Formats: sequence, structure tokens, C-alpha cells
Amino acid sequence: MTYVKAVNAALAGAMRADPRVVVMGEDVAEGGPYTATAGLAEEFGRQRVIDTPISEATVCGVAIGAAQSGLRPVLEIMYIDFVALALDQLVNQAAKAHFMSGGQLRVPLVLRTQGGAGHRSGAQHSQSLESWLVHTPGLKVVMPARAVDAAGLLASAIADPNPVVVIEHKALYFRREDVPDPVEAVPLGVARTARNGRDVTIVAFSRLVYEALEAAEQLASEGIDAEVIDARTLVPFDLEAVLGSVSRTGRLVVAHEAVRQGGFGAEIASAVHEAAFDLLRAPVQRVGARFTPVPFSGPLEDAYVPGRAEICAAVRATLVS
Amino acid sequence: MTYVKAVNAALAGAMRADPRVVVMGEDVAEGGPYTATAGLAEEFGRQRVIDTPISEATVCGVAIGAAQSGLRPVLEIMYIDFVALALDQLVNQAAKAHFMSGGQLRVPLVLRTQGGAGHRSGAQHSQSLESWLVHTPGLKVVMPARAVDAAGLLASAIADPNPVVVIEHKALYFRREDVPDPVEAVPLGVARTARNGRDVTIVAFSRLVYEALEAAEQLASEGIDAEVIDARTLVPFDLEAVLGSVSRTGRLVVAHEAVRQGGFGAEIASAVHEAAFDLLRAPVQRVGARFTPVPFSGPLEDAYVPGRAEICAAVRATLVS
Amino acid sequence: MTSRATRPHRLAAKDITLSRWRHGFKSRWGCQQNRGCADPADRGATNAVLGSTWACLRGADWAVSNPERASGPGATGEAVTALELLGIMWRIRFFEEEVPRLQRAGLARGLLHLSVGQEGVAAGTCAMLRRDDLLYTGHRGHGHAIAKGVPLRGLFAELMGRLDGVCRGLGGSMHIVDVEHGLMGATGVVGGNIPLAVGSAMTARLGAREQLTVVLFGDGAVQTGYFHESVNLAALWRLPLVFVCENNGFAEFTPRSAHTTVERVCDVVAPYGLARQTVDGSDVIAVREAFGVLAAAARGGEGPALLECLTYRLRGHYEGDAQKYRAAISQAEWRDRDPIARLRRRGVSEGWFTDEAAAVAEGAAKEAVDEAARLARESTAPPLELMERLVYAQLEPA
Amino acid sequence: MTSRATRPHRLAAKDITLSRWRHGFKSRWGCQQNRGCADPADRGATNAVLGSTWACLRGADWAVSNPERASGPGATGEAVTALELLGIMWRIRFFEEEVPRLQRAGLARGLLHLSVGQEGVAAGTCAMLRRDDLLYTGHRGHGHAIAKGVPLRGLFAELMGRLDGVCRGLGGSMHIVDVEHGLMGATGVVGGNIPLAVGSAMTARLGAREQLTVVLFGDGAVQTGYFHESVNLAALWRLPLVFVCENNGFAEFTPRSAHTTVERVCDVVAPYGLARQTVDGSDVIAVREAFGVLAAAARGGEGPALLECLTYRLRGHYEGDAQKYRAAISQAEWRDRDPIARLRRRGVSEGWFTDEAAAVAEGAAKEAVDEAARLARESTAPPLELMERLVYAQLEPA
Ligand SMILES: Cc1ncc(C[n+]2csc(CCOP(=O)(O)OP(=O)(O)O)c2C)c(N)n1
Ligand SMILES: Cc1ncc(C[n+]2csc(CCOP(=O)(O)OP(=O)(O)O)c2C)c(N)n1
Ligand SMILES: [Mg+2]
Ligand SMILES: [Mg+2]
Repeated sequence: MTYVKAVNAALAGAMRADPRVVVMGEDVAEGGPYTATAGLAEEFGRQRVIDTPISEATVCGVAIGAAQSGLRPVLEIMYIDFVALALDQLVNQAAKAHFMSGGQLRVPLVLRTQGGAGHRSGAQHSQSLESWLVHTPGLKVVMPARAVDAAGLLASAIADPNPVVVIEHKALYFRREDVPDPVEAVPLGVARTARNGRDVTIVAFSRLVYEALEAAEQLASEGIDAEVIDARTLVPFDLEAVLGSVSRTGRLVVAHEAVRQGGFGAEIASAVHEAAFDLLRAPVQRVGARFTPVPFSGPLEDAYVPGRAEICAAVRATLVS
Repeated sequence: MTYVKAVNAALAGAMRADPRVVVMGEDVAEGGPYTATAGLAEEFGRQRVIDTPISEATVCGVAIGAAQSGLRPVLEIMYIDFVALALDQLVNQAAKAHFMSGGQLRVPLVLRTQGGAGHRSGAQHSQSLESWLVHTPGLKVVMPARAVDAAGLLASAIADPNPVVVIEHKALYFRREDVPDPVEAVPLGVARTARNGRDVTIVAFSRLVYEALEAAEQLASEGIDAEVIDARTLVPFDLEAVLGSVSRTGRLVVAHEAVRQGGFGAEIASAVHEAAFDLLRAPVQRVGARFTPVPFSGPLEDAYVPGRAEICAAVRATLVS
Repeated sequence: MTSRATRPHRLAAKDITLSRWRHGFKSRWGCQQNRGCADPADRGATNAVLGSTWACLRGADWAVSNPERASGPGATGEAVTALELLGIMWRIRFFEEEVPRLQRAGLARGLLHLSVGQEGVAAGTCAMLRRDDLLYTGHRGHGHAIAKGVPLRGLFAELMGRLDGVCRGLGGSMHIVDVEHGLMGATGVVGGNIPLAVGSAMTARLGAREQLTVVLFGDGAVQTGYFHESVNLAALWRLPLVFVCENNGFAEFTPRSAHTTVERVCDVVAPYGLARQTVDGSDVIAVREAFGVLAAAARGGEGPALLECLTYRLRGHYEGDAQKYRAAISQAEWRDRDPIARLRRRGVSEGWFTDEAAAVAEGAAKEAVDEAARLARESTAPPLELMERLVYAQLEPA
Repeated sequence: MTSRATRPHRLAAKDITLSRWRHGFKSRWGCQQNRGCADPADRGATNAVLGSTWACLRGADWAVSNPERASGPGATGEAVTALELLGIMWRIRFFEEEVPRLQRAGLARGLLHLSVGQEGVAAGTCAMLRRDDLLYTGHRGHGHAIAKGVPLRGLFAELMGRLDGVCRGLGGSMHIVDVEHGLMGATGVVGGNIPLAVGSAMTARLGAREQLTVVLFGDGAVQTGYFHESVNLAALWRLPLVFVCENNGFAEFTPRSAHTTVERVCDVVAPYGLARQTVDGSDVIAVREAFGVLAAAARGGEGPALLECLTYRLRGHYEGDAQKYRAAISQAEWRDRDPIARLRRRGVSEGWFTDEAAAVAEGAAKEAVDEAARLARESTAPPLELMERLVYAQLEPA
């Protein structure tokens, strides 16, 4: 099953199980540009699969209000770049409502979106913006790499009583992998060891997990045995899993596609430095995009997007020092 | 002169010197709630001191369009919390226009705003959100602590051909300090050593600079000699200044008011770990707010806002290990 | 005491006409530019299943659903007499007048936006609602909360950041929430409450609940994108929602004329065909009448409506505002603007109540407010650990 | 060849009437709710100094200011004949038809939104502008760029990510900018270009420049907050700005009827009193006439306007769209919708040009497009270091 089909299956499963679950967003009734919501309108009707105008700011607020009053909306924002339009509602309303109301309100909202570069989509359709969200108390943030996690984490997100942002990756949508049917929920906040290794730990999420695994294969041929951890959930973050691995390897590389400066890699690196300074045989190395907008031109975009080469280089840097 | 009066003087000076400079924002012609723009409408007229409706998203875009076509707008967004409304324009248009146009467009825009807690303003009027901006290639970000820097950095920001976000702090507005008249420009990207010391380096910005200085006094009484660096500009960041200090002290504390998780402190800490791992005698300690919205209740807000106590504790933590 | 004026409309809820959920332009619009596409009317084809799809929700575990109707003033629209309206307005007035005293005493802190002069809107709208109707307000919301039945003590305590505050002291003046009384949200982001109200109305619509949502906001909010996007959505989905704009002519220190060329908020929504009316917000009876008509229609499935109340903010934008930007109102003018004085004069002259009864209502309100303020002072600060405990909701209700 | 139809309006610019910068409601609005405040008319008192304040700007170092008028088609509104309009539309049509070929060859990449069927809007509006008039477009902007005079080779090269692209390959199809030809921006964020256009018009207004700003967007953008906030501001400040909406009835795969109850975009702006008109976008002459009237008024200081063009998108939303959501158009219908075929028929029958002249124009357009595509292929990829060099502008122009 493809990653996007797994998302689709998780949505259908949740809608079947719970009549409060509704799907909202632009073109969702037509399946959306990536077919994530294909077939849902046919099965559940257009009252639960709700096409919305191009009004991201308000539609996000509508989903929040709907969640506060009893529904379980799964809102799709077509590109994470447009989450910028909805950030006031997400940050100032959804994330704070439970807290500000002294616990009276709950916002069981899922915001599904997708990000990432590599598709020649230009600077406004290719960003990785999870950093904004991980800095916002009250939100949970999920970035699945595998189809099975895209489905399983989405199922958990829908069941969660808090606003959860699920960030998919456009370059993963048509990857094929085995996914159990029906979808099994994957708990939020639990990382997964994607490859065992002794020499160095690589923490990655979303598309970079595959790059890390390929980097690990490459490094294996050089005699370096890398452990790869797929963080899966950014908030809450499974720091224990990372520390456990680092306590064995003594070296850490953190890899994401977002711009390195101010990226979530800085948080992981800092937290690990703080907690395990004496275990580290080298400073944590961070892999992330250079500090530029995403260029359109193919060769430039390819140079821009961080991948296995940068991960290999970062791993080697942890080994020289 | 107070900090806010220094801002006011810098605005007036820039408007006198360059007819392209216009000030825009809600209630700016009436001086705004903190008097930052007081008297400007009287001196420069309402064509250059432009009251705008409560339409932050669009008004930010208007300022960008005005900047692209020849003006030098200084846009005020009353609270940084509402920058969330304008983020699409700021990030997707202003920050990328020069790049995406292959260098044809320039956006000499200044976005002035203010953030910070401590005033019992509640969760939606007290945030510190610079993390969103430092992660955005194409923006410059300034957070002055002193009146003289509030004026001098603003002057440089107005002269800069790029979008610059100047984040003031509401709790500093009515602090008094000497400021030269006329205002002298302070270059962007240059940190300032606020106090010399040998044992530990504390990097702070905005209000936390004062907390760091007070912490240093307190620590001095315990025999700990702290150096305090006022970063002043976050993007571009003066990493050399910090590394230079750390090469002498071997210990670093980074302090800001924003939520610690995903805060700019993580970036500084990671960059210093990467560049100076062998010089560090202890892991970099980060001071920042806990991962909660800003509470309204006084005692809770006081406990929430990080200050000298947290800085002292962090410094001590660098000394035990 | 029952008069024509005090019971102008029974807000009897009709069943929501589900088939009105629309996905095609009404035939009068024609559909020329969609030629060549699947008939947009097809989009409405699934309407037939809505009833059964949503029927299951009626009994479901809604976060907020309290079909029981409270009986006190401020909780039900069916029994609010003119005298009760007077009492509600007095409660708001005395509450708001107490706030600056608490502020001076260092007890109430932060940004305090009072509604003295605007009580007619609060009483004429919120007091007409059922307890389980949902209300959203903004930064100037004390009066709305009081009229909806939120206890005075919990309000005072909230402004003082105390544990007995309606939000346990975590929200503050701009963020009053009292789910039990249907006050679902107040926001300090101007206009930010409007989409939330659309969302609640959507829930009611999809669940076929007999529930009205009302959102109150100022004239300044009308220039936000939120307002327009929300009006469009509410009209598109024919939601049971009433937009109530308190047009006091100012946004902070700036008159409406510097924000827009459209003087009347009602005119702004004309393209959407919303039912709408502009009324004198100082005339609580007029507000109540107009609101009653619009609310009944919205509740009955006839789609959203907008009520614009022209009103006057007696005090500054917030406590501390020196108000250099406007001249003080004359005594004579205030006499005319003051919704309380006006109702009292009219109520006596129409024979709705006696002057003595009015004085008793005033006294009772004063006493209730004083007592609430006194009790609120006794409440303690919330414990520090509340902060971290309330960032995330737990799976099982705490 | 000069006919009544080809020169319906001289776009002679009047001096901008500075005193029209407004800060008070027109007297017809009255100002009741502002009683007690400083007279809003006072806000206009500084208008008198505007002339002198801004006079200094006329000669200042504007980022974009090119008073020279180019003379080729697509650059000046004064010499565009019907035959030239035909040629412009053919250039757009051939350009757009070349794009899928480049895509199949792996040369043009990314999200490609074509405007086949909508050429009448581009030609009828953009080709009427002066070179230094400013234009903003969106994701479906190739045609607008061509009509404004942007060189075809630079456009093709941009779609191919090459160094000779108008944006040196950094922008791509959705982000065409050509400052030299007054194309100030294209954005992939639907509606995001509208505020930018308001900003440019504000610059022209404050600088008292004889410059018009035009922004083009689709019907989907009308539901964005940006549109409403922008219309309000443009009306408030009486900006020299024309909003042009290409209403093709769809936003991606969803018909307009699922996005709003307001079928006609013109109706949406009625409350703001904008000059406005809805025209058949397949009739380029009608578009040009209507646009000419609105543009002249806006340029002349009479405030902003909106032109709604009902149009038809022949291809999918983007290249690759299977279009399951709509039925294919019939041949007969397309004959009627095709703006090129229509102008050709009419031009010949009205005697504006001969069929031979039309064939020559078509051939010339085809040749120009083919040549441009060929030359564009020869351009190389931009150097990698360009990326980091262009994140920030340097103090002195590079
Ligand atoms: C999005 C946003 N922008 C600016 C502000 C600052 N602000 C608070 S109240 C206010 C004016 C609101 O005017 P109006 O909506 O008419 O309400 P009123 O205060 O008159 O009751 C402004 C600009 C804000 N709170 N939110
Ligand atoms: C803010 C935003 N939301 C969603 C999208 C995805 N998207 C791209 S084009 C489009 C439809 C636009 O419709 P319209 O404005 O009518 O233009 P058309 O494509 O018909 O020319 C959408 C939803 C986007 N680019 N920007
Ligand atoms: Mg107001
Ligand atoms: Mg369209």
C-alpha cells in the first residue's frame, strides 16, 4: 500500500468508527491533489467530507470551534507553506484553549498537511516548517516516514483530545510498503529504531529516515555501523530512546530537511548535549538545509535538499573528533 | 531617555532624513498604546503616518508591496502575538521576494513589534516568538535590550535593503538610559559585551540582558565572574563574539524569555557545541520559559517568566560538571 | 409582569431543515460559468443521508451539550422581563465600575476593557439565549458573560487571577470561558473568535441540535479577513449563527472612518444575503426585538444573520486610556446614550415596572456585585503546578 | 488599421487629485456614531501638505520607475490594435501549448497552470498597460506576463529553471517577475498577491506618480481574507488600482458554488462602492473596453475598480489533472468560448483585419514562440552559488 493510501485508509477507518470524525479542506471531496481523501465523500457523504473555500485562516478556526463543541475534525491544509495563514488560529486559539480556559475546553483537532522539497514546486510550495509548531506549547507534532506510521500515528492523532499536526511528505506519498488492514494505532511520542548499529546514532524523521538508512548502508561499506532512529513524533519527543542509543554509540547525528538554523535538530542536539555531555565522544552534528529559500531550478534544488551525502559527511565528522 | 522614546526618536530621525520612510500600523497616528509613534503624525502628516484597519495580514502585504515599489515602510504590529496573522506575507512574500525574483525585487521593510510577558496580559499578548523568524531565510531579526540599541538598530534596519523584524519588549519601554541625540546607527549583526568576566559566558538578548547582568552581580558575590554578551541581532548572528568569549571562559549559558523548547537558545547552543566542543568544560545550559502558554495569574506568570534566578542556576550547573 | 414588549418573540426552535445544506447556487443565480462541469446540484445529492449519518450524534458524547434549560434571568430567552433586563444591565454596570477599583487596589491586573455604556447590547442579546446556546465574545466581554449567566464571583476571581476564577485564573479578563453556561470562548485577537463560532454552529448544524451560536465583536473586527471569510462560510452552509457587532465607532483610539468607507456594518454583509438589521444599542428593547427575530430565524434553519448595534463606549479603550483622541460626552448626551437610564424611564412610563421596583432591582444588583467582589477576594492564587498540568488535555476527562 | 473598436479609450493620465485622499466618511454617510469624538474630518486636515511632502519623491531613487513608454504591442495601451490583440493571444496560446511538450520532455517541471481559453483576459487588460504600470499575477500567470511584454525566451527559460529565465531560474512558473516590464510579482499563495498590489498602488498614490497597478487573480481568491481586507484598503485610500478577477468557475477541482453563495464577484465589492463590471472574458474587445474605462478612472484618481471576467479554463487545473470532476466541453461550445477564434471571426467580419492578416499574425506568433523555446533550451542551469548570494539584497544594488 502507498503512504498516501495508508493515510486514506486511516481516515476511512476513523470515520467508520466514530461519527464525530469529519474531514475538511480544499478539494477534499474530490480527493485532493494527492488523493489522500479519495473515496471518502462517496462513502461518508459531503456532510462529513467538507470542501472549503480558500480561507485557510478561518477554516482552521472553524475546525477548532467544531472540535471544541463536539466534533473531531481532520483539517487538511494542502501545503504546509499555507499553514502560515492559519497559524494565528492554531497557535493563539487551538494550542491555548485548554490551558486558558482552566481545562474547560478541549480541542481534539487534527491538522493534516504535507511539506518538503524535491518536486520543483518552488519556494512557496516546498518548505519544512515544523520548527514553528514544536515551539508552541499545546500542540503535538507528528512527522511519519513509513506508510504504517502515517496511518497509525494519524489514528492516534484523531483519538487524541489535543490539537495534533500531522506533517506528511509529498515525496513519500507514492512509496509502497506493507500496512496492516485495519490500520493499527501507533502511539504518539514513541520513537522507533529503524536500524541497529554500534558506532553512531542517526536521528531522523519524515523523508530523511530513508536517507539515513541509505547513508547507513553506505557507511557500513566503510566499516561504520550506524544506528538509525525514526523519531516519528516531535512533540512529545522520545528523548529517552535517543539517549539510550547515544549511551551505546557516543556519537549523534540529527537530520531533517528543514533549514538547519533554528530547526528542530538544534533542540535535539541541545537536549542531548545537556543530558549526555559526558557520554558524547564528539559534538552532535546537525544535517539540515542551508539558510536559503527553496530554489526552483532542478540542479539547485537537488543541491539544496539535504540527503544521504550530507548525513554521511556528518557521521564522518563525528568520527574524526 | 526611555527605550520607547528612543524608538520614537529613531523613527522621527529616519523620516526627516528620507522622505521614502513611512510609518504604518494600528493607531500609529495617535501614538499607539505605548507612545512609540507619538508626535509623528503631527510632524510628518497622516500621509506618512498611516493608521490602518485591523487587517494585519493584508497590511503586512501592503507594506511589502510599498517597499518593493520604492517606499521604506516601517510597519508596526502591536503585539508579536499578532505577527502570526501576518506570517504568510512575511515568510512567503517578503523573505523570498529577492531570491525568487533572481535578485530583481528588494524589500526594504521594517516590521516593528513588541513581545514578552510579565504584564499580566494573558496568553495571547505575552509571547516571545522570534524562533519563527530566525528559521526563515531572507529575514533579519533584531531584539534590542538597551534604549541606545533600540534606536540605533532601528536606524540600521530602516537603511537595510532587506526585511528586518525589530522586536521590542513591553517591559523595557519605560526604562530610562542615555541615548545620543541624534541617534547613532548600530550595525546589524554585531553583539556587544555588556560585562566582562572570566568564568562563564552568558549570552542573552532583549529583557534577559538585564536579568543576566543582575545574575552576574549576584554570582560575583559568590565568587563567580560572569561575562555577559548582549546578542542584539539574532539574524545575522555574531557567533564569533560568542566563540571568542567561550574560548576564554569554557562555559556558556544562553538565556531568552521564549519557551526553551525549539527556542533560539538551542541554535546558539548547538552552533557553539559544534564549533567549540573541545573548549567547553560543561555542556551549554539553556534558560528559557517552560513549555506552557503564558498564564494570566500573577504568581504563576512570575514563576513562568525566566529571569536571574534561572540564569544563576544555569551558571552553577555549568560549574558543577 | 408580562408585557407586549417583554415577550415579543418566543424562540421556539423548529427542527433544522436539513435539506437546506446547500452545495449549489440557488437557481436564481443560474450557473452559466460552470457549464461543462458536473452539475453543481449533484453536490447536494448526499443531503438525503445527512439525517441518518448525523442522527447517531444526537446522543453521542458531546463536549458541550446541556439540553436542560436553566430558569434564572440570563439563562433563558423565554422569561426575561423588562425588569430583569434592567437588573442584568445594572449587574453589568456595577461589575464594570468595580473593576477600576480592583485595579487601583492592585487586585485586577492586565488589559481591562470595560463595557460601560454598551450594556444594552449584552442584555438584549445574551440574556435571550438558552443556557446551552453557545456564545463567543472578545476582549470587551464582561457584560456578555454576565448576561449569559456566568457567576459574578467567578468573573471577578478570574480578573484577579484566582483559583476560583471561571478559568482558574489562567485566562484573565480577555479570555473568559464558562462552558457550563455556554460561554465557549473569548479572545484577545480581534476577529479571532468569529471562525470559532462558525465551527460551533457547524457542529450544531451537522448534529441537528437545537442550538444557536452567537458571536459578539466590535466594529474594528469587521475589517479583519476572519469576518469576511466567516460570513461567507456561514452563508454557504446556512448555519444557525447570529453575528452581533457592537459598533461603538472606535477601534482603540481610531474612529471607524479611518478604517473603512463602509459606515454601516450591515452593508458589508449585504452581498451574502444575510438577514440583518442595524439598531440603537442603547435601546435594549429594540436590541432584544431585533435579535429575537434574527435568532429565531437562524435557529429555525433559515441561515445566519447579522445584528449591528450602534453603541457608545463611555470609558477609555482600556483602563488607563487618557482618551486624548475624543472629546468627553456631555451630560445631556449621556442621558440619551445610557441604556440603563433609558430603559428605566421607558419602563416606568410604559407601566412595565414601577420606579420602586426599578430601585429594588438596582439595589439587588449592587448587592450581588459587592458580595461577589468580596467573595472573590477570598479566593487564593492557583497552585503553580496547574500550569504544567493544563497544557495538554488527558485522554479521560480530568 | 484604426477602428472605433480598437481605440475606444485613450488612457490619458490626469494628475492625481491629491485632496481625495480620504479620512472621513463622505457626508452622505453622516457620522452619528462618532459623536463625542474629534471630528473625523480633522483627520484630513494634513492633506494640504501632501503635495509638498511627496513632491520630493518624484525624482527620488525609486526601485521601479521607468517613465519611458515602450512602443511594442503589450507595452502601451495606446497603440494596441485588434490585430495586435490577436497576435498577443496567439503568442499566449502557442506558449501554453508548448509547455506540456517541454514537460513531457522533462524540461519544464513543477506545478504548471496553463491559461488556454483565458487569453482574452490577459490581452484585454495587460496589453492595455504602459510599460511602467505595475502588474501582479498568480499561479496562472504566463499569459499575463506575455501580454505585459515579458520576453518569451526569458519565460520559457524560467519554466525550465535556466539562468536566462526572467528570475534566473530561481522562481519558476508560479513566480514570474520582470521588473523591467512592470511585472512586479506572481505568487503561488492564492490571494497573496492582492495586498502587494495595494502596496504598490499606495506608493504611486503617495508619490503622485502617473502609474496604475493591476492585480489579476482567480475566483477562488475572492474567498480569501486578503481580497476583502485589500478591497477595503484600496477603497479607503482611493488607490489607483484595478482588481481583475478571472472567474473560470473553478478553484482546482471544486466549482465556485461550493465556495460561496455569491455567484458574481462584482457583487462582493458592492458595499465598498468600487467601480465594477462583469464581462465575457472570451470577448477580448469587451474586456478591453471595460478595462479601459475602469483603468482610466483609477489612474485619474477616482479610486479603485474591479473587473470580473467570466472565462473558461480549457485544460486541467494543472498539467496532470485528470479532470474527473467535470465533463469535457463540446466542440461547439469551445468555438464560442475560444477568445482567439471569436476575435478572428469578428475582426474579419467587422473589417478590422483580413483573414490573411490574421493568418500572418498567427504564423508570426508561432514562429516567435518556437524560436523562444529553442533559444531557452540553450540556456544553462544557474550556478549553485547563486542560491546563497540571493538570500539577502546588498546595500548597493548588485
Ligand atoms: C488582531 C489584533 N490586532 C490588534 C489588536 C489590538 N486591539 C485590541 S482592541 C482593538 C480595537 C478593537 O476595536 P473593536 O473591534 O471596534 O472593539 P472595541 O474595542 O471598540 O469594543 C485593537 C486594535 C488585537 N487585540 N488583535
Ligand atoms: C493559500 C492557498 N491555498 C491553496 C492553494 C492551492 N491552490 C492552488 S490554485 C488553487 C485554486 C485557485 O483557484 P482560482 O483562484 O479560481 O484560480 P484558477 O486556478 O481557477 O485560475 C488552489 C486551491 C494555494 N496555492 N494557496
Ligand atoms: Mg469598536
Ligand atoms: Mg478559478
